[in-house]
Amino acid sequence: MNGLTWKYALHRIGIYLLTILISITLIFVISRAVPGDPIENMWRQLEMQKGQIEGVDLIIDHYKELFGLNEPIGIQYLKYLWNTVRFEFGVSFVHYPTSVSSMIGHALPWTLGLGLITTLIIFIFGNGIGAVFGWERTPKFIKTIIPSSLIFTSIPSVLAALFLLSIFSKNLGWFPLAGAYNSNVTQGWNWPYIASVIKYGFLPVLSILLVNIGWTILGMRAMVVTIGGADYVRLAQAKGLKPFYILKKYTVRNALLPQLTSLALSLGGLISGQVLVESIFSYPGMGMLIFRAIREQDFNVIQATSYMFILITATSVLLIDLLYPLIDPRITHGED
Amino acid sequence: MQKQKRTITCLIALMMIFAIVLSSCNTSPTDEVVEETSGTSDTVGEETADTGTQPGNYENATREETVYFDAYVAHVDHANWNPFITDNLRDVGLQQALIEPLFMLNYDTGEIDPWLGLSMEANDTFDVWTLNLRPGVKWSDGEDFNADDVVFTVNMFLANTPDLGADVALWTESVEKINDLTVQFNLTDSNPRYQLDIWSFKIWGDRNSIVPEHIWNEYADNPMEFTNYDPEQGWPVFTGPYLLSKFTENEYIYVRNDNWWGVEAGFQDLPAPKRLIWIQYGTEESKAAAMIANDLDAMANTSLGAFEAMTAANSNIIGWESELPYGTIDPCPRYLSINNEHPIWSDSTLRQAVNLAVDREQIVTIAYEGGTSASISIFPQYGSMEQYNSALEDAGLAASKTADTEAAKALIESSGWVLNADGYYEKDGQVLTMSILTIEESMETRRIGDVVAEQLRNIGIDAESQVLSFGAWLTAQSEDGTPEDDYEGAVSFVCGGVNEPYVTLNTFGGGEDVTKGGMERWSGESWEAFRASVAQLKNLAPGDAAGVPVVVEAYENIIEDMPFVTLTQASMLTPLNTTYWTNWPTSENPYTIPSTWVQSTHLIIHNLQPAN
Amino acid sequence: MDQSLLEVNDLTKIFGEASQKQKKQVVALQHFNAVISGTTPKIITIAGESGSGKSTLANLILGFIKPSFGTIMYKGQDVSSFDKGEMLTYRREVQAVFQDPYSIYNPYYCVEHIFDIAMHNFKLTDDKQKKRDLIEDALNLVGLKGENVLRNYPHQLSGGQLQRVMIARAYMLKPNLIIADEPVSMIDVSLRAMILEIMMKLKDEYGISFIYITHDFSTAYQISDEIYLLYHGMTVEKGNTVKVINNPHHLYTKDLIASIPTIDEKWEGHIEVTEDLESDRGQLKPTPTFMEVEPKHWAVLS
Amino acid sequence: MKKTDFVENTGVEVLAEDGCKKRPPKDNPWKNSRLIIGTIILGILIIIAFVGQLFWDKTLVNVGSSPLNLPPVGNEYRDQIGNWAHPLGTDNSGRDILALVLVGLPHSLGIGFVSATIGLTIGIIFGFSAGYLGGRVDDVIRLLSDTTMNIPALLILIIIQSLIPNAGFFAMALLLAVFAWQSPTRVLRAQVLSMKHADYVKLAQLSGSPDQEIMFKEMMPNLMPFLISQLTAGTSYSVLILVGVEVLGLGSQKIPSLGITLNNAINASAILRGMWWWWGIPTIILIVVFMCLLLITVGLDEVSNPRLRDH
Repeated sequence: MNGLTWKYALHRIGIYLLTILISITLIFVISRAVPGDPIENMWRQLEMQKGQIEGVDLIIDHYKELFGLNEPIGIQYLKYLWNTVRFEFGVSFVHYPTSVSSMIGHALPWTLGLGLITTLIIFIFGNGIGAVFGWERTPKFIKTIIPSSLIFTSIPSVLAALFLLSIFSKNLGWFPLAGAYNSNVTQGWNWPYIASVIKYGFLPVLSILLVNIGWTILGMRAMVVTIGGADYVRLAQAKGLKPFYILKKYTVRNALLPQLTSLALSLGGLISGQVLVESIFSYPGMGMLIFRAIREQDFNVIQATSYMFILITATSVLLIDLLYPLIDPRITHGED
Repeated sequence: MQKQKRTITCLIALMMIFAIVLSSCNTSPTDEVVEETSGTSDTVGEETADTGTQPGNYENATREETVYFDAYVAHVDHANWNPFITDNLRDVGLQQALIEPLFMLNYDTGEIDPWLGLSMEANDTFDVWTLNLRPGVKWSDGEDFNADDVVFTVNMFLANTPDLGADVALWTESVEKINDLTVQFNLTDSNPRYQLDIWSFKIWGDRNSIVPEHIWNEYADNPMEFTNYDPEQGWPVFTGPYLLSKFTENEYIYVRNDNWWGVEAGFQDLPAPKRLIWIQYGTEESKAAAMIANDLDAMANTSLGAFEAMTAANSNIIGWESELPYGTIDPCPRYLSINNEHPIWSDSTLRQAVNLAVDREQIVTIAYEGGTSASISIFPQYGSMEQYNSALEDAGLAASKTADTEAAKALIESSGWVLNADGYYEKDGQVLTMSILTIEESMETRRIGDVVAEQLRNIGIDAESQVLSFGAWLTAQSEDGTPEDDYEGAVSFVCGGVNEPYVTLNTFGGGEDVTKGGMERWSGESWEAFRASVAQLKNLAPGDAAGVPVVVEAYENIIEDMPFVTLTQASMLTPLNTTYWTNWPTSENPYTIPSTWVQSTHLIIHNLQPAN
Repeated sequence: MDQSLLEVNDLTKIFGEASQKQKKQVVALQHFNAVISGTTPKIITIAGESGSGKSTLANLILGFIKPSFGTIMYKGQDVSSFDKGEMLTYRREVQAVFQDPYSIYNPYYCVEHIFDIAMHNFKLTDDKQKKRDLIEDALNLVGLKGENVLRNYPHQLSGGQLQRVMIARAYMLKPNLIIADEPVSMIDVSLRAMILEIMMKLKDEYGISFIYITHDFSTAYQISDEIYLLYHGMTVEKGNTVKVINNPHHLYTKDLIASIPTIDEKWEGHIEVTEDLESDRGQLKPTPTFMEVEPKHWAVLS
Repeated sequence: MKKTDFVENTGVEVLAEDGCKKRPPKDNPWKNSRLIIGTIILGILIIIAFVGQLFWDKTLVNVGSSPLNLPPVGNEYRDQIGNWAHPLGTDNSGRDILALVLVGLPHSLGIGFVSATIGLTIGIIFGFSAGYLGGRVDDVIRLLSDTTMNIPALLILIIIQSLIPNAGFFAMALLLAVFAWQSPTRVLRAQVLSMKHADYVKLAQLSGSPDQEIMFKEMMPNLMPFLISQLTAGTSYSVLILVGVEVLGLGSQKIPSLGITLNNAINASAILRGMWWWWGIPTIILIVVFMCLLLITVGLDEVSNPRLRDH
């Protein structure tokens, strides 16, 4: 009835901004909740691995000063907020003087590439298979086969990645063991490079895919089944439309929107789930970055990478919420 | 709706393109050089001609001419070749192929062998040191390496401490050039270990590398900002026999510099490998698969099980030893740290009991599956440490390999503890517990912790192992909380002494103005006596025979108070592949340690011979 | 003085944001006025085509939605000013019977549940035997026996039975007013007469007034005392049922009464009216002026 | 009559309180083959685990309690032949795999179940409040779930692990519940929104029922099968997260569980070493458990939603 109204949009954007503010505040608090001082930990660890460093106390004090860790926590927080809104992430504690922005700049494209391809495939195939699974006219034997495709969903992504690695790379030798592209090719728009990116990315994509697609299949199945009984679908059936046409035009079309929302909501999880797969395939993405940063208490990196995840998830949810009333006129946001 | 689906598809496609464009923006300039080689093959080196490569152009060296090393640390910034930044690229070739040290410690003999430096002598009071440089050393761009570079570098350290050269600045008052090949260091205080600790490869690498003045002088005021990387100018410039060729996110490739100074100076011949690659694989499984497929020549530390699987699959893979424990010794022995201030564990009788309850042989058998040896002391059992360890054995201070549970129980009971119904000791309603902290990142400490906890439970101590991340493990042992809240025990390790016990002992002795020693917070009479011995040792040159009785005396105090319990030697199992390269260091040919991430790899590279 | 039971003044409901610049609002009911006497029970019919505002009126009186303006006075007190206790009394005394007897029952519980919750919330009695008697008494009134219906699941009973149970429930609460929202439209023709008879009986013997919402003039003619004809939320004609139906005055009413095809089916048709009337749809208009076309029969001038 | 058919199939009979007439057993939707098969296999697994604990020496989960690297019975690995003393073999620290599985399975499943229950309870409270009350309450709940979904789970897990290092059974379940409530909240909110305008809700309002009674006495019983399917789905989700966390080495090492065993196997390169029983057996058990929970979930969906049933 109402479509997208200004009031609704402002309300949603308000919630969006509030979500981000609370999330980044929580990140700030949580990352400092780990016992111990990051600089101290880092240098003690270096000392234990690489031998005693004389004058290490001086170094630790120097870096604490340099990174502003000696300031009161309130000041640190305000500075953090101000810097975050300006996308100023500072330098990494551990990889000083490398700037956090450049670290993210190197890693984000790989993760986005990996994440977007898997998301796309999961969305297309997961919903396709889910629709077939939920459709009442699908032959029973197909419905029996589909659940077996969910076997990978039941094991941790690490294990799935290790299996695939061990079968396809180690035993069959079809795919490389690690990396993102062949060092022999030149980066840029040339076929050998693209082919090598695809070849190196295949197994990581497959691992994430197999582990995550099950949830989409199950979600779509439930949607198709629910919508399949809705009045307008019954009406379409009464009109004598072909069942497959109904599935395509009525059921799946209407099920896709809620599925899109679930996808947006799970985006953050999908990306952070990539973390371990990336580390197993030694893929140079954000996963490695965030995993190590959390372990090393590299606050600036944790905050910046989390901020990226928060922005991606929250923004996609916001966009879908805003697009929803435009796409689906049945959804209204009036007061009634 | 259809339209919208298409829009989404387009959007995603656009973002993918965006991602690829972004990733290609990171193209390093060197890539253009190899454009013509970008074949479709994925196997490195396959496309090169059979005739071998032309001198000076080894980018396309064949597999037979290339050594593949395991890059065991994943780095973040691949374009920063500054050797002084915290997360530097030293372990992926920077210090093995490019940077040469002034001196190298030999683990077997305990000698300090010369490299860029010829010798370094101190005066009688160890506060003035004179460095003599090797004549004929040249930087890779042809400039001479001389005293000016040394003086420049040391002054840069002094001006920029503690960002870099903190230890240099701590000990060095000033530096003077005597002549082109002689430099004199005036120290702040007497230090018999100045050469060893500051100017030699000891454990990992020479943290304080000399850099070329003619390149770094522009950055003398802000050396941390300098990335030391510009392929057009041939940077990074160091003295090593290799030049940086290129790198990707997980590979670092170096080619041989046929104009290396060492040949002309008569120091050494050119090393045989024409190309060196440090390559990073994700997991131990991947590395092992690469080893088996002969795609990797040397692997960093591995587990015994993986090693056995590798040797079973590929008979060309060897270790330091040809039988158990296969590996060599890591410089950081493992021990059980006990909180000496803990309300219960402050009782040294109980600590003595733990020492008796621990079956070191069983730890080796179960936690290591036989892949290491039980410690007889807190020191690493290198050849250079032999005189100290045998002195301890002679004095009856060596740790026993097996447990004496009866004696351990008797000791606990002598302290007033009684076994309760659950089979654990109890006193004043309090059960005797020990929570043993282990490090999550270190499977080795976790497995040791499990076995020790089991052994302690066997004698009636309700022990359990507790896994913590390294940071939390460290913090749990720090002295912030009240003693009641503090840790009870931890599987810990101590690195330091390789050729002499001083550094190790000093870990427990503390500095000048502390009142208790180490993480264990050891204090009391025995500790005071121990400290006096350590102070005495400090003023003796490393390896000085006069130190032996002092070490025995110090160790008597340890045994008497048992502030910690020695466990095992840390194992370092480095699989090496003899398919393409031979003459790797082994126990029969111990010219250096087989670790390919430390600076002594220079020795390995110079010793390697092609297999055919 | 004859205090009115329910007095509805200028009741208006506008859906959609009134403050919005875009005119997306829909006026569902406007300027509705009616009075139900507190002494003489009556059945008042609210009639009109689908979307004419009948159900909005029912929902407003039952308190499911709030009026945009206008007031509902119950026993001389504004309903919107009721506190919790007064609201509970109002809830008890103004009951409802709905169109769809199948969906009004919670499928999870057996039929007895609807008596139980009312009994519990309105604190009729705590005594078990008394409870049973009250229910049995109410069921007997509608010609049912407790043992036949109470322990059944809703789907095990017929629509007629369910609707009678609903009426029994309403009766049990001894209300002053029952809003009957198309109570017979989904019930077999054979059972309709019975339901209507019960309604008459309740009015005559127990003094319960009804607001009977329907599109069916024949039943309205049969049982109701007064009728209000709604068109697009507006009252266009009102008065004595017999007079209005026999002598419709308003253009729309005429069409409506003339075009009803059958009384069996829910009427889905649409009355063709003049362009003039149609363009007014959903717009808020000034309070209409009624003309008394004959005694107890008013119509809006058109 | 169509409507009646629909209602007759809702399958609430079994859940109803005493006193209502029972429907003939013939059309009982709870006799769902997927539901029954899933429940039986899962039941058998749990019974085996519990009964097995009585007959098998539980102390064999301790380090060094058995010979090292022993293969399952009848197999040979590095000159060692598996025997009946350790039918499923041992790992590289001398832990008996059978004992690990017997102790680990109920442990992992139990944590998953408890955390799913906590998550579902929160989901019920939040979902009903958000859906039924709407307005500000809805906004606040939405804000809360969006925020917690935004923060990388890994970060929270690592931090909590370092704060409570040896999290016991309930601490672990509570920790996992942090990730287990958002989905039920969202789903229930949608269900409640669609149910809010049901006629029987109106009737309850007319009968003077307060909001909480309408939510929990009128609406919730009708969502029962749906809630149980949420619970089983939540359990499998929580078990997966738990195993994932443990495989990372972040779980509590105190009690042996399937995830810890897998973590040990991965860390010791069990795949490379060819010790298939070490990683394979826990993996197969995880897959079977997951499949059973999936069957139960799908079966319950069919119970609560008659359209899902095969025609």
